[in-house]
Amino acid sequence: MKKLINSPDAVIPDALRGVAAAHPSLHVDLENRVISRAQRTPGKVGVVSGGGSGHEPLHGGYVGFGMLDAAAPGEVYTSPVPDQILAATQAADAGAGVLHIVKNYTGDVLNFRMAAELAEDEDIQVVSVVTDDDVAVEDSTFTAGRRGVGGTIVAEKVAGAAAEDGADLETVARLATEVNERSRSFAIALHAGTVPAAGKPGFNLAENEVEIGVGIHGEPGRERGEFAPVKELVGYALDAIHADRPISGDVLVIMNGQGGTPLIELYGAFAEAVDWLDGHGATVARNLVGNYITSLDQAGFSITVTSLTDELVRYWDAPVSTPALRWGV
Amino acid sequence: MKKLINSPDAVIPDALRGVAAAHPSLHVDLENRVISRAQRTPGKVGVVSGGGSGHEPLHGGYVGFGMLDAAAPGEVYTSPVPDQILAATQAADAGAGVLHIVKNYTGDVLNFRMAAELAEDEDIQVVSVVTDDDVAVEDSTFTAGRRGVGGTIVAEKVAGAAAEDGADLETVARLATEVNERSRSFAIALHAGTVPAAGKPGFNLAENEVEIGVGIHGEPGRERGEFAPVKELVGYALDAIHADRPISGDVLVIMNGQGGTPLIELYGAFAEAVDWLDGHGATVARNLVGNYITSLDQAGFSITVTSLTDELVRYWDAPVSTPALRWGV
Amino acid sequence: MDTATTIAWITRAAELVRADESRLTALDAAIGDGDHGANLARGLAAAVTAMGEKEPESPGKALIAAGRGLVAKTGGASGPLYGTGFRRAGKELGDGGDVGQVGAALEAMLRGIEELGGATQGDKTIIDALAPAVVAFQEAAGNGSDLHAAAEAAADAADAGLAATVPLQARKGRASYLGPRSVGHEDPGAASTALILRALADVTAP
Amino acid sequence: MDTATTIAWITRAAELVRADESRLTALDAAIGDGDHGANLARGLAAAVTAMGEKEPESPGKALIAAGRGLVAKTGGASGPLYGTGFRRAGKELGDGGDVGQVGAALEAMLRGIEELGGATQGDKTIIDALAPAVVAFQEAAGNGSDLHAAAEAAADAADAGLAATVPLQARKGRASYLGPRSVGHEDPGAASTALILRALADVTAP
Ligand SMILES: Nc1ncnc2c1ncn2[C@@H]1O[C@H](COP(=O)(O)OP(=O)(O)O)[C@@H](O)[C@H]1O
Ligand SMILES: Nc1ncnc2c1ncn2[C@@H]1O[C@H](COP(=O)(O)OP(=O)(O)O)[C@@H](O)[C@H]1O
Ligand SMILES: [Mg+2]
Ligand SMILES: [Mg+2]
Ligand SMILES: [Mg+2]
Ligand SMILES: [Mg+2]
Repeated sequence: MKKLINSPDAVIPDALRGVAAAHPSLHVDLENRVISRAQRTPGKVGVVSGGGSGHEPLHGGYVGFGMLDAAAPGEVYTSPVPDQILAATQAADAGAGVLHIVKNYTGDVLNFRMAAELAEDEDIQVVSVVTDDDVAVEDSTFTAGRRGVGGTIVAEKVAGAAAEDGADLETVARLATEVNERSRSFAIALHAGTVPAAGKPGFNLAENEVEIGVGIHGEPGRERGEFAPVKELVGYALDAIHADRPISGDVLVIMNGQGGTPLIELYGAFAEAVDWLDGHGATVARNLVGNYITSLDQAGFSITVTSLTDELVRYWDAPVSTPALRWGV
Repeated sequence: MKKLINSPDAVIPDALRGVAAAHPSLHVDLENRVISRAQRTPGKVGVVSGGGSGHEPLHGGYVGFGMLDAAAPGEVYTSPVPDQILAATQAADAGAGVLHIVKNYTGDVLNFRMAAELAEDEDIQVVSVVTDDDVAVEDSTFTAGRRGVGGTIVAEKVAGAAAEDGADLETVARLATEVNERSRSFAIALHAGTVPAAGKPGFNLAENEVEIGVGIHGEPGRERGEFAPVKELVGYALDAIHADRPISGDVLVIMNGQGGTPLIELYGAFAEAVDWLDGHGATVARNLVGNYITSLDQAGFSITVTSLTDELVRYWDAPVSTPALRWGV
Repeated sequence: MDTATTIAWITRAAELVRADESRLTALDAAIGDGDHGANLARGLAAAVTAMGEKEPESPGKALIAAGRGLVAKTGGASGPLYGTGFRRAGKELGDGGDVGQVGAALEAMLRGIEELGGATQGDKTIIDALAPAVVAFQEAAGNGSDLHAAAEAAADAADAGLAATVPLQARKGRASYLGPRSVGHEDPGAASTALILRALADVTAP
Repeated sequence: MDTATTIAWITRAAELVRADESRLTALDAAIGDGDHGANLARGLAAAVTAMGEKEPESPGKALIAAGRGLVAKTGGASGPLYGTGFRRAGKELGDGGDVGQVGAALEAMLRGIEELGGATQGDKTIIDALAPAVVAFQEAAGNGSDLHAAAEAAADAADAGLAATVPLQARKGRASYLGPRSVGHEDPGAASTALILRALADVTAP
């Protein structure tokens, strides 16, 4: 599998050089591998996220006014390390404490936990919110728990807006938690992405197979299913979400591409989602259609549904200026 | 090849339904297949583009304040038809004439020419600017001429900003022409995209091959070359551009993905482009890194270099609010 | 040539193109963008519909309606070219007439396509099938052939013209981007032209 | 166990993991995300570097440095787990000592990993190799074995523990997402634990 890279080892540093050159409003610490805002707002709660790379624009693409203060990108599909998360936390700290938004994977959770301990040693107050919105995985004592996926973007946007607004750490954390509780996601893959170091697709699907409930690292979810028209695939995903937390009222929908699906297909998938939601009496009050949390060049979609409140809408609509999300400024 | 679609015939109408649902600020005429702004500004020059689908966000994603007034999306990789372009022209007409920005492909040129004649019958003044920035094709009397590719985005942005500013049709057309003259592009593909109706990749490359100078429909350009590190591929592309029109001074660079290349790889490619340009004494004054003119799920990149003037920078920086480009508002 | 025969011609052309859609697409995939079969099948279906919408008063009106249908639905390079060609042919054909007038209509089609597309023989396009077909048709007509015999001659000449596109390097249309790599393939537009002329021979058979 | 042996242990573990990197990665690709080999190879290389940076004063300090290197560079789930495990072992080991004290250090390692990760035996993780290894080591030490013999016993028990992960359904880590589909594969973390214990046996051989 050909990749547009210099070598598997160089993927992250090369990309970080590119991010630094492309976005003058960001500061990129190449040594520690941290993307942060070039300017800090004294007294503002810092919002930090991070995780394995390969999900771009998540998280580095969400650093900027109204959203994250810093992001710690790990190796491809591998969580960042504590020192790196500490450096991101320090870059985000402006005296009012720092929120860690952590996707629920054992590696991320453990590395962020160690980083939080290190940060406390440096007198930075840290609160962590773990996102786990992927309904494909049964949340039970028999698994590592649900995975954090697309809902994380909403948590980052809402928490970032609240922090920008001057909310305190407790409030910002409360909002991120609330978003997570109100968000559910489900993904289906048509074919696997390729990790540069592996050099071949992470799993193999036959011409008539799809991976139902796939994770953002190509982890399997529920089952291999039969390939079907997009209307049915989207219906399956929304049924799964609805069964877990009934969908009603005003919702935010993210029709997300996994990196290798053409935008024209995502719009078609979004049309089907809107039809399904209309049929279930829900209203798509806000939406994103595009590649927002990817799995390298994996083909497929994920859909995230967040049940909105007036407060969440207000924070969602608040100005944001990051490489990947930008409005109101 | 699995696609996230209902059927090959339904790709365009399904996507248009999705666009309509996703973007309340746009009006989608499903019957005529036209995407236009929901609101018209009386007395403003209209700016219209269009072409085959499969290149999203081009062109529909560039409809909105500060850029296009309407877009006419054809079938996948097939130019729109005259009646459709006429409908887009009528939707864009606010009494000050309409600019057609046409990528140089025989089909697009002929269909837009017929549409312009139909528009004139309806007393709408139309001026056409044909973009042809792809240096992979020799511009000669022995070909249909250079293809219009990434420079078209810059022409649409600049012309749209000038039109928003109240410039007259002649001025808007002059600016689009100037952008085209100052823009050059070159693309390399790692593997082909798949047209839904065809169901299989448009061309086949061996594990060690790349298509050098590929067009946005997977058309071959110069040669099949050997796969190489991104630094060399980017260098090849910039050498080709530089040989055609020496690069110097302040430039706008679009490091564009063809739809199936992970964003993290595009940032790495952009880093190499910046290095190359630094080494040649040019300054990257503005940039875009991402998927802006795609070829469905094709893997690879294209790079567009526009030599800037103060006037062009001003129009580039002017506020824009479209699904795919948004700043300043 | 009467109205019924004219409608039958286009209907038959639509059938032949639909039957060979995947061959045309494969030719276009080799040196173009792989949509010629789908484009023209869609366009000719629209042409047939356009002729059916209101009973055409004359053979000329039938062809003009067909041309409008082609322009309106084909897209791509071939839509405006064939559409313009048929409209020009229709204007020339008017109320129909003998084999000589059909020859003049075919020549008008050729001129229309040449003017719009700017291609000349040898550029590896529609013209390479259509130009020799028009010559053969007119020669046969001049020698006293009936409509069917002249159409057969034209269709054979178009087939030969198509075959002759194989060694050519394209200078117009998408295939021209290939430069020397366009050599060794039949031109898809020339192939569809050959089908359109074969359709005329089919429907004029006694 | 002296400082030199401790350093040799980690160095040998790094060698073994590097040599088996692709096997570990393949195991992780089957039921995880395919990075365990790369993660741990990177992490143990960093552990070796960390121990080399300033001459450790004691076996305990060496292991603490190794743990810090692992935490700093491994990433993933295994980095914090192994890193914490080695740091705890180092604290327990202190200035080194006899086979009993090494046994206590290994037990501290086990407890550290259990506390941080929350896994217990049977969850298809590192614990499934490490827990029986600690038992075997302590049993051997109790029976008067020397360090090498105890380490051999531990390594053999880890291998057995690894083999016993095959029929298990994962309840922790990424493999747990697979549910029943995680059955039938060796756990990658248990496999790397077996290598780490084999390294101890290797470097303590007379
Ligand atoms: N300038 C031209 N003059 C005549 N025929 C042309 C010209 N350009 C292209 N063609 C014909 O059009 C055919 C391709 O048609 P089609 O595939 O439908 O359109 P597109 O190239 O836009 O995809 C070519 O095979 C060629 O015969
Ligand atoms: N909670 C846990 N306790 C103990 N070991 C665990 C736990 N979670 C995962 N592991 C171990 O970690 C291994 C995977 O490590 P690695 O691939 O490096 O990390 P990641 O899963 O983050 O990619 C698993 O095979 C398992 O043995
Ligand atoms: Mg991992
Ligand atoms: Mg085409
Ligand atoms: Mg074509
Ligand atoms: Mg792993």
